[in-house]
Amino acid sequence: MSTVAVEVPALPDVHYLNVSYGWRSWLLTTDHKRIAWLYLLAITFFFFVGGAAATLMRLNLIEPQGSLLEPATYNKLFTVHGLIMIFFFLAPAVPAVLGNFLIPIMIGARDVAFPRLNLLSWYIFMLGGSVFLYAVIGGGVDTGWTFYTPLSTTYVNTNVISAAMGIFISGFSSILTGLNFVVTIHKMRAPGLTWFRLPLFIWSMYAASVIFILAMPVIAITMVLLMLERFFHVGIFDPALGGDPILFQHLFWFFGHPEVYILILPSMGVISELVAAFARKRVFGYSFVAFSSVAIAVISFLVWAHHMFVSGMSIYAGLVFSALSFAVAIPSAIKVFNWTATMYQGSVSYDAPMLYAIGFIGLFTMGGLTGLFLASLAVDVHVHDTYFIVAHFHYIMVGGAVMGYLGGIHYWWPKMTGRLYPEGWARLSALIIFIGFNLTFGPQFILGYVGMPRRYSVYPAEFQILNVMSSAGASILAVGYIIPLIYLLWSARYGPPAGPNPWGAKGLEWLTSSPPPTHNFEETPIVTEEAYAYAQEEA
Amino acid sequence: MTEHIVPKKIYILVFAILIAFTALTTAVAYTDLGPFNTVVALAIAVCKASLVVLFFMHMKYNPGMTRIVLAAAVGWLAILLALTLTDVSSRHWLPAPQGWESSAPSPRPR
Amino acid sequence: MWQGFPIRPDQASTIAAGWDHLFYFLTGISIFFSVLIFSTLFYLAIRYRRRSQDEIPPPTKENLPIELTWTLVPSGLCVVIFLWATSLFIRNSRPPEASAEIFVVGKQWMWKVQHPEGPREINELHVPVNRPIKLTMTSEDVIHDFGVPAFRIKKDVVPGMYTTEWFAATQTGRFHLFCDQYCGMGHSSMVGWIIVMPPDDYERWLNSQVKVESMAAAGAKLFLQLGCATCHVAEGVGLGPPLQGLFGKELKLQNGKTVVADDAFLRSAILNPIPVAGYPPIMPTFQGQMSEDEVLQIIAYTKSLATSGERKDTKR
Amino acid sequence: MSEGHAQALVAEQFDDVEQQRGATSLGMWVFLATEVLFFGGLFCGYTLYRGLYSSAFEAGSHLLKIKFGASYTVMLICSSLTMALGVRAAQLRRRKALLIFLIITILLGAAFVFIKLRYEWYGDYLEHLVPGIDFAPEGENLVVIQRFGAALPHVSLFMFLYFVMTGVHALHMIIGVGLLATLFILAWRGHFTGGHYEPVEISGLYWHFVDIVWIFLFPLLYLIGGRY
Repeated sequence: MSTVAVEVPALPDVHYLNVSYGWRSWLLTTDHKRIAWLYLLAITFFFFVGGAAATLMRLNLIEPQGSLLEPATYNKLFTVHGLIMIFFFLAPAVPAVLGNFLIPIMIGARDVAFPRLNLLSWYIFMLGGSVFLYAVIGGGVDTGWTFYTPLSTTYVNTNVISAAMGIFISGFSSILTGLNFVVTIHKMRAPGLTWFRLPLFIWSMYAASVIFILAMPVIAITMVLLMLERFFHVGIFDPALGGDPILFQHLFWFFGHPEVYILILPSMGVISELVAAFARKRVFGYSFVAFSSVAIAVISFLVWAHHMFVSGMSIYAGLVFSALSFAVAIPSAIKVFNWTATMYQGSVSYDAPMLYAIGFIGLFTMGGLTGLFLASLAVDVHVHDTYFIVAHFHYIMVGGAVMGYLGGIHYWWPKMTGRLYPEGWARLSALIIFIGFNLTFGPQFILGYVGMPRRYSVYPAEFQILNVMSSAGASILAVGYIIPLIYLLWSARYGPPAGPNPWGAKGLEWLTSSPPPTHNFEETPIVTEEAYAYAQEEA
Repeated sequence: MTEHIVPKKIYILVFAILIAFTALTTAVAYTDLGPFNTVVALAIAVCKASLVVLFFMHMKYNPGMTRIVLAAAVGWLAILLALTLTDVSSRHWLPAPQGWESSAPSPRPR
Repeated sequence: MWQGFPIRPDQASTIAAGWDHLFYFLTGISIFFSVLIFSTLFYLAIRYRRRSQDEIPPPTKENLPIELTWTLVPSGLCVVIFLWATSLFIRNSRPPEASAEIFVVGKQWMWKVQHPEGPREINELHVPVNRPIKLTMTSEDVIHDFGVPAFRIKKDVVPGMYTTEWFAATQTGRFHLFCDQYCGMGHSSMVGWIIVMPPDDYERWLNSQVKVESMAAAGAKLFLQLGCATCHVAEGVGLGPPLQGLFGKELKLQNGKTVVADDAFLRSAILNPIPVAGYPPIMPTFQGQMSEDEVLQIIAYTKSLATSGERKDTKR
Repeated sequence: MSEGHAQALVAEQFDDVEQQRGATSLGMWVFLATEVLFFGGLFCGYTLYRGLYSSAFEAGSHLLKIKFGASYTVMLICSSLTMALGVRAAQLRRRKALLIFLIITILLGAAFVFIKLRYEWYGDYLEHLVPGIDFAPEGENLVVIQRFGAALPHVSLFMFLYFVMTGVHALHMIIGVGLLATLFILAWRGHFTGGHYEPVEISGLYWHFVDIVWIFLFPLLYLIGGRY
């Protein structure tokens, strides 16, 4: 396939978007590509709801006395922000949108293994989201996204049960999505597509799916116990009746820490694709990157109690978990080094997705390194539950996961819509997001180091200047997120047709038309080469 | 995967063993084995579960992948239990106190 | 220099300097690797920028030695950090034997402090400089967290159990005390001050407090009021074990287990009675009838009756 | 079986029957892995509290009746046998045998749930043994608790875990009975005995899994504390 588009590309006559019309053709679709769109709409909505909550919080924190919001309102806002961003935006972002759209295409299949189950997952997700929104609108919930007991079970009188129910329900959506992906990747690969010819995006989606399958049920049962305890008050987490509040934290973080890797692993997969495509190189150390995904998936389950070093947990258990937590840093470091090395002797272009990828690698590095502080027992004692933590996980989740998601959306947008977005605007917004992000969360590292606790709606005056900087950065960041919304929407209708392979990239998804036909390929592709075989081209 | 049809005899045999194990585990509950009561009960339960998995659920005749899935499930359950117990079992061990010398640098005014 | 721009917290306890060294080391590593990665990214992106649209770069060559290098070097670094941080942590978690004990009860949304000598404080803690202080903490409702940035200490205050932390202040002055564990609506107002004073000033402050009875004395009074004295009398006479010499002793329980009568055991024995071998299981529960403060007073009283000198209630 | 017939049985995303059968079975196994961890959270809580309050758990176990636990175990093992034979019948395309085995399995499962709710749980309720609703053991139950020197709140924790664990299990049974009833109707109409037996097979896997959970619940809840 030529890398230079000589003739002006045009959209194919029939593709998955125009094969049928009407709301029934969307709401009852079993086409994984259309389901990806359903998720895209839902999570975009949730992203801006969560973002609005964050905006209000940052506005409130401009002044130490926090005169904009009542403390109770502020508490509801950070709870809603956390729960929405984690369960209703980030968890489904890359897996349910890009994963759904791409996994079958990348492995040369007609659809996922269980298309109806896939649609069911979306409905379960929407049900969970609606129940959660009902909890929010009907008075909110103010326990923090962690639902720590006995605060959540006994001492707050907000909508804990319905919020927990929303999380419980949406958890099954994630489980079923993960199940679908695992089976699809195992059983549906095109002829010749061996495991070590798979794109690295598939490897990391596989790893993330494994975490979905093994971690989500634990949060589900924990939410059940939480609801029962709140309803019947039998004392399972209430020390007054012999319960152990730290048990809740164990169960929560057994899910909670792997959840972080659910959020970041898919984005790591995206970055592998982007770096390869825009450096026109096979990813350096393919097998190391592939196995590091699997290693992360496994080790992520062994580190959960580093969230609990000061919780009153046994300090000896702390030693074990600290050691294991350092172990999870290694595979992440391997990924970063390999991505960077991939550019060596490459042909690097500066298209918007690559800007996101470079941003991701740098910011994820910073997020990962600050993770070392938190895995270190002694250091964690001081920075635990301060803004240091807040900054750290936003570097991972926003600097990492969201950057990866946006990079992926830009990269595959021509495939999803068949049209190109305006490149200049895209680069501009990538730059704005990078600058705004660092301004927002960089100062928070210092804030945490000097001791400002998280989840404070008012704070001592000496912390003000850093908070003002952070809020100023947040306003830049907000602009950076709104610009893509506008130009992507515009381009979906008015952008110039992209042609099957606008980037000159390798991978099965670029062999089919843009947008692809309903069954992805006119005939089942047969794979004869490894992934990212750029150098062999036209050789 | 080729379908494998298990002879009826094997099913009946497994069933008989399961029933025998149930009787055994109930009998053990009435016998004083000290701390081994729980161990024996759990060992019997594991045997029964293995029989069900191997024969009723056809694990014996299945491809490797399902075994890996099963191993993962059991392994992760073990992780959850074992690592939680590292905390609970050692939570009340207190660190030994250390000596204290007032190496007092004279208090500096701030 | 940068007035009003906080760049580092006060270094006001014995462990703060050691903590800061490790923190600076980690910060150095983080900056080094961040700069390394960013500059490599930028360098490679510019050096190998795409010069023509149909440029085909040479194939990627795998390089095992490089892979192993950047696997093993970070691993080694992690081991170093782990060992350093862990030994520091262990050292920091061991309260000196000579610590003065002060009791803290967290409650939505205030800190209640009681000195063994009797004085009580709310959201303030007066301590003498250069003296190790051990805090024994519990909560009356939800999980709180007693954190003092200037001392680099922090520990959750959990209902239903006692957690401890210790510090020895090295500077006099006023230092922030924060609740670091989200505890409900008033979380951000659950702040207070640690007031570190020269020993003489501290003594003066202690004496200036309205003369109150010591915790042990208050405990002794409660012991009579609540009727504990009916059963917990001298050995062999009463229906319950006597308190004399009880603290720190090994007890045999009716279910055959042996426990040490420490703070945690005494607390649960009062709130959820645990039958001790040789005594009838008739003690009623005091759950809901005593506040955490009162439980602590009874414990202080029990400690004051510990016969052996090895674990005497530490006075200054 | 003709070639055309085989094609109709394969959903369009699959290439052939074999791929479809493998995917379906793997999917169910993966789902069961999820289920293991779902129950795992409860087992984790059980282990922790049993370690903390062993005598209360032993006392609590004496409040349950072994005759119920043992007969459930037997019922479930029987139903697992009939389920396995049902799958076999589907494999061998014996419609009548499949229907018979399915109905026996359904009846055993339904009997389990019925006895559990109507006799065991209702009996517990009458004895004031339901935490959160009415927990005030009296008479012989109270004597047992005192004999073990157990604190009432801790016994209540045991009873709570008992109700949640067996309750979640019973919920799975109810779902399973519903699943099998659907299969029965479809089998009546002649499905599953034409080579397309995957639904029967994976429902069987689910049913056996629920049986396994009970195999562990029985000794852990009913048989601790020594009856000697």
